[in-house]
Amino acid sequence: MLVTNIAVTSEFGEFMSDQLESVEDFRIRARAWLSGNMPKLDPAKEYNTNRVADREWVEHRELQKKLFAGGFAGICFPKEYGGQGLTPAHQTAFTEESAPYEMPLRLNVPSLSICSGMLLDMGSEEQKQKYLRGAISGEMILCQFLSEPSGGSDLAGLLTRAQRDGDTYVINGQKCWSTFAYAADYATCLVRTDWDAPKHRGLSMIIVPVHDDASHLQRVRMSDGSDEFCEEFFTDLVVPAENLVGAENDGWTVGQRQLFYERQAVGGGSPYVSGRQATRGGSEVTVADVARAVGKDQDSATRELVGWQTALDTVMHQVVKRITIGMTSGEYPAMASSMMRLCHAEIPQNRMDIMLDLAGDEAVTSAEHGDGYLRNVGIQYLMRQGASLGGGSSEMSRNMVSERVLMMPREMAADRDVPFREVRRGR
Amino acid sequence: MLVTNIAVTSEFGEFMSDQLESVEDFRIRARAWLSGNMPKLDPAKEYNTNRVADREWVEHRELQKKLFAGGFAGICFPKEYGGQGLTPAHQTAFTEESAPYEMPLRLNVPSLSICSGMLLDMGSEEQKQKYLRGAISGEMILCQFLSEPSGGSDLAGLLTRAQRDGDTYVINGQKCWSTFAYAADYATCLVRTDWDAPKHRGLSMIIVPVHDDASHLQRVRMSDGSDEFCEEFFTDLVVPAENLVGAENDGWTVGQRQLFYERQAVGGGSPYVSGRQATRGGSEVTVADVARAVGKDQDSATRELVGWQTALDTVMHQVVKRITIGMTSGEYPAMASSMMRLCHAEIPQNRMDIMLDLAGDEAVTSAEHGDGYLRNVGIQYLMRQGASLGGGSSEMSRNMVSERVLMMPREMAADRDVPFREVRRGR
Amino acid sequence: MDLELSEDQKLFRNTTAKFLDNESPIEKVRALNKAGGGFPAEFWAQGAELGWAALLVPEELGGGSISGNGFQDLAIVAEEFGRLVSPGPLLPVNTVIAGLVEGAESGPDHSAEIEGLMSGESVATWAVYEPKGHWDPLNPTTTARKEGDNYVISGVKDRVEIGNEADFFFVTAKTETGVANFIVPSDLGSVVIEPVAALDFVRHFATVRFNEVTVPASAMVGTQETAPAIIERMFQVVVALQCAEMNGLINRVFEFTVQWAFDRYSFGRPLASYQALKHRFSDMRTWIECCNATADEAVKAVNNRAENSARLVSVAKAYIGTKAVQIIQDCIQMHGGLGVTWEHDCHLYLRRATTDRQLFGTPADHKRRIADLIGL
Amino acid sequence: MDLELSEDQKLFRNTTAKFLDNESPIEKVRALNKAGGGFPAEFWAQGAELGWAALLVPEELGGGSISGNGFQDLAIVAEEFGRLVSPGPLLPVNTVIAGLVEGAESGPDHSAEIEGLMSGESVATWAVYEPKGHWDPLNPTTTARKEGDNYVISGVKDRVEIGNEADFFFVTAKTETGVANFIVPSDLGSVVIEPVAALDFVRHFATVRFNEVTVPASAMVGTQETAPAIIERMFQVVVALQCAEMNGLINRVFEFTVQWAFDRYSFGRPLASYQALKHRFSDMRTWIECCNATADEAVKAVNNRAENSARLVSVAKAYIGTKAVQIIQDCIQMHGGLGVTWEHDCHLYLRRATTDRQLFGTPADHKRRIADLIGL
Repeated sequence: MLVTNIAVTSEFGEFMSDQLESVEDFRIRARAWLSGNMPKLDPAKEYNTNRVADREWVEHRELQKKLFAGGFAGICFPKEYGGQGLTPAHQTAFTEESAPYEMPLRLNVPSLSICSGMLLDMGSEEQKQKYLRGAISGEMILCQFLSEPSGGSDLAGLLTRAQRDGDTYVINGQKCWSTFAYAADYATCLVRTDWDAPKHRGLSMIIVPVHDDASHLQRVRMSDGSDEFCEEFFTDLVVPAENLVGAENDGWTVGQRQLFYERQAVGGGSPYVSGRQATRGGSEVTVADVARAVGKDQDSATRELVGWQTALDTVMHQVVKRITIGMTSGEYPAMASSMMRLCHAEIPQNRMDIMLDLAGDEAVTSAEHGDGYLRNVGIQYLMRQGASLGGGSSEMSRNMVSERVLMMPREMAADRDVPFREVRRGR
Repeated sequence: MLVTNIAVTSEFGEFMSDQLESVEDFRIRARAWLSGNMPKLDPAKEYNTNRVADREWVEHRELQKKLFAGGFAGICFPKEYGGQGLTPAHQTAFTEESAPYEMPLRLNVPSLSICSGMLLDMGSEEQKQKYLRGAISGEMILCQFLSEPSGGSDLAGLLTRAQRDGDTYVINGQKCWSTFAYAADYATCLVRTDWDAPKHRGLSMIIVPVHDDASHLQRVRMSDGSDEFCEEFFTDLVVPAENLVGAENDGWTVGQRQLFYERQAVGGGSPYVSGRQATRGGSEVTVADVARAVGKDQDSATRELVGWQTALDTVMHQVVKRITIGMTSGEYPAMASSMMRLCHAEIPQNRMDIMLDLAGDEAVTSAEHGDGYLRNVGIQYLMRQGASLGGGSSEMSRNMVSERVLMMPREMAADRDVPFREVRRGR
Repeated sequence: MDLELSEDQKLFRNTTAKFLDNESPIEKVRALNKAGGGFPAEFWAQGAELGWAALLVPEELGGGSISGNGFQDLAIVAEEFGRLVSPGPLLPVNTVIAGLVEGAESGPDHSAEIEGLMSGESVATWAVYEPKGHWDPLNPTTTARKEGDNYVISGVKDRVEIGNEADFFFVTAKTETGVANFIVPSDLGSVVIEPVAALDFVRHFATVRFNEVTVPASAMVGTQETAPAIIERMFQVVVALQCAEMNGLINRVFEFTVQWAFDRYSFGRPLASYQALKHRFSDMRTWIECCNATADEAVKAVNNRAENSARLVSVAKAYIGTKAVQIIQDCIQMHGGLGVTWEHDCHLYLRRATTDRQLFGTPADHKRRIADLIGL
Repeated sequence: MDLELSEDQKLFRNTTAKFLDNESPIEKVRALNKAGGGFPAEFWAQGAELGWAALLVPEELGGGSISGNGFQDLAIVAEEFGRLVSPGPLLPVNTVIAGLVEGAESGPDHSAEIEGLMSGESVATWAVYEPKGHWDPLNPTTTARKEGDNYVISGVKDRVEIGNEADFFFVTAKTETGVANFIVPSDLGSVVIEPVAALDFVRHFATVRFNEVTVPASAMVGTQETAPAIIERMFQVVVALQCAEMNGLINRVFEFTVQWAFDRYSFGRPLASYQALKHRFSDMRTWIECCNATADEAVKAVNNRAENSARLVSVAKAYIGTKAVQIIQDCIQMHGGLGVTWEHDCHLYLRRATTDRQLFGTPADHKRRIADLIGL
């Protein structure tokens, strides 16, 4: 069922194509507009690194407003919410044409591809007019409040509570791992509204303001020093009841939809992503670069390692393409995306391991001649597990593949069909 | 509790050492006797391969009889059952002195170290006089009938049944994976005597003749062509009730004791093993040999692989030594031997993988120049998993380490405390 | 398995699978092994009728494929061969055909040989490996000495598949000025064939000695100038076919192992309910998806003579060669002791996978080739 | 952890552990990092009082150990350092002492330097690595030119631990006829020290430039003839200490990760009840047993100057260097997102383990050394 949406979107493209601008016409129009309106990428400028994040969040709001004014924002979103009502083929063409330009890439995930995607499917008309249009127009940035410190892989075991009080909900609790929440305006927040129901049946999704006197947000510093994640503490945060998305206690359904868009975005198959990351400002080092930098590139052991990682990187692209085809055609279940997820962990981790091996002593101290990037190998290695933790752990993905692709028996869950307040929680 | 036996044996050695022949005196006496009585190893003769198994089974019975006649059989077994009543230190000295000679090595496992060890602890006086003395004197070879085709890792789920009929048991069923059963005279056979009890509580251990009109034995051919394993089919095999070892329906206790001796023997710590395998007749090829044979020994990638396997082989010896010390001192639980088991699988398997990589095309066809041993790399690779299957799978060992060493919660067993006849068995 | 097969190709796959299932089920493969291995001539003749040796042959010589993508169709056959560890000279015959076709424009006419192979009347194989030689086809020690209008070929080739059955050999040899390929009939007195032992359950190999074998200049395939391109084409063809075959092997082994995990109970529960095993099945499933993806891309690249075909073929061989045997070994582990017995089919698959993995470049060799190809 | 420690050694371990627990708990290490890293002079002085720099010093110079196995005792300290990622120049100071002691018989008297180090009054470090140089101490580019009774030292050393704090450097340099080691005070104007960034949470490194530094001939340690043996001894000492330290790291990380697995519930069950995780814990536990075993054997071999000590040290470094970071990364995985935060201690352990792994030979370097040592 979850796959349907993509299929419908592309069928829609075919069905309606007579009435739509052709992709080629659109491409030509986009090319002209881009060249007249968007700033060109500057080889001397740094993009998409932690260092420039704060600057980019400001710039990208403005860029999104430009796109919106020019009629190129939200290409696959319906016109009634500020989008362009076009097809993924148009989006692909626009992304291709936008390659030489700065684009509001930071708004792609989670604001447009995950939160807006979910709201389009599950939000009320009023919510769509306010938040979806807000996100598309660049007036607003959305983020997700899902994970909690107690939860880990067990999202539905969350403890943040919302109490109905007249026309409002009063929210208390704590969220974490909210990517770039500090730069967002509103969050889709999954909370518990019924403690007597089994865990999946007592949840609700509520839109909350990110910055509020009753909530405290702080950035979480990671082991490599980066801080794109945030955690939030709510103390009697009051939001209007109309911010409820879907029905009360049906939040798991809404959350599943949001997770679907997250997997799609992470897997590279979202129709709501516009523009493509071209460069990270010189910080993307390949294993071959490291091999050359340490002067080992003619060593046979090194050449095998570089050849192997090159093969793995190629295979990763190939398998993402294949699984996307399988899911789009309906031959594969939606959970086949968990296989992409596993590759997206295993293969980059293998790359980090090889880089560490090749970089040798230069991965742990700056050498006199170095420009510092070899030490980045060591710093990056600290976050090696990020690839198998972010967006659900690899262990959960393995459960998914075995249970939803191979249809093996499900793991025993001690909290199934138990009133949530009776579930054991450990220390 | 299981550890106690070794500790007692060595304390016994210390306590009684005044009354025993000193190890050095014994060593000198043994040296003289060996030189006068046992055949010297012949570099031109092949030992311990499949090809020479049938010949060796005959020869080794005779060699054991010689040891017995000379007063050097069953060094750590009590004198009343034909042993020498000496200590592990004496056994070690004898093994060292016997290095240049042919020894009845095939009788070490399972006959002396596993079956006889168990009988010493669990057998009746009559059984010890007959079977233990028989094994020590070289008159008799013992083996184990434990595993069944339906069972795999689930030994206690066995289906072979014994029905009490007056002074006899009538046995029906099938056993498999009986190592070298074809060369044995009697087997310790674990059977089910109560189908209404939960699985561990309905078992009994019974000594059965290996060759009998009511049983059919056949050798099992393995994927590499070897056939040391056997399988047996019993159709109303009748044995005297006095062949029951321990109490009826207490066979699991007896079997555990036997498994303890098996782990000890496999781990290299059995006091009942006499003599040490010196050579396999030239068939033991190292990774360095393969590297040289294919002319890659100066290649840096190859040198890393050879260095790594050399390290792993060294580590294997080191860890076996360490765990043995830990178990002997009582610091480690008996199940710590499962860690040895895991190393004994992982490290040889790594060796096979490296050999395959190094041997290249010569692992799969005979090259013109080859003496055939490089193709043995391919043949051995077919049995790669033997190392993580024989004597209990690595998966069971991992359960053991997590549950008995790290004391983590036990796996859910759907057959726990259920009358055995109600347990689900699959297809 | 390519997820984007045309209807024609799906039909072709089904026909091939059904034919193999009928004519060469595993029991027949076992019987063949007992009888000494090799392949039944009848079986190959029927296969040739189904077009197994026609897919790389141009239409003007009577070849071709319905889909118009002959190499993709051939890979389908190779994959089905893997699923049933089929006997038969699918790889050597088609590799030779690829070489003959590649040389047709620049060199002497060999359309008779092509037609013979296509019809199944004859079989041939590439004699390229040399004793103690690693994969280095541009530097053979076998020589071709020009004498008048003839060439005299001397040297030893080994690891020659169907060396014992081949009607002719496609011999890569060193000339005074470079390297060249020749057609050499197997029934000459100066050609000595010695069968050797092999790991595969049915595939045969031989050492072949060329003792001053005289062949006419018209025996050359292509020219010395085009020889390296011919060799590269043949190499890509045979390696991509190995990859497709290995994919067939692992997909089939994985299928019956998953089934086993559902059917086999231990401690009153199916194996498939144990999380440690489930996770390994998940990893295997994912790796198989990767194998399928990369084999498809390699096959497409060879089919389309894509600019990056050399790299994609080596990526596929490095990856699948690494994973295929790992997956089969872990599937054996899932079967317990049964998996390492002669009676169980696992070892038939492992023998074939190991053979494919080791010949025409091990994964390590292809990793190094990738490093070369990316200009390291 | 050696299972065969004497009672004296067990007491020594407990004393050391208690001292570190009081004087340098993790919170203090974090505070030290915030303050810029390095080590508190006071802390090291107290450690010296406990004998941390006396264990390799012969009795006639006031050193020695209760157990009589000084290097084993030192390894106990290194392991305890690992358990709490302690700061302080344990490795560099003791490596220099090992070198000075090794050279004492053949060369000039350096008992004053040894006594200074032993008492904690001074600290020193081996300046042996060179920019863009891999581990190749017998071929330094830094030179020592004989001028009259003096030597003039010129060159650059980097990755010098406590380069910024050292009172003197133990410099390995090339002479006209070979290689030699020299004591060079750090406060000479011609010695220029540049601190560099490092991965470890508190350990500092520096690049040190020797700009025509003149030292007397009495600054030499040992002779040119004994220099290679001195260097080999120092290398074995520092690598074995790295191994002991890495063992302390992984034993501690494993302990708190197992505890976490018991305490943390997911889906109403503790993590420790999930078979897939249990099996990984089992493998880790087994590898840690292997690490403990091989480190103990390496330490014993260095302690006893066993004939095979070079090989056993490289076996330990190859194995532990490989497994330690694997184990810590998998323990991080067990912690979920928490494990990769700054606030969690995992990264402190990973930083130290990675630093130990990469310096004085990576596992790959030691694998090659093993191949050399077995005569391949």
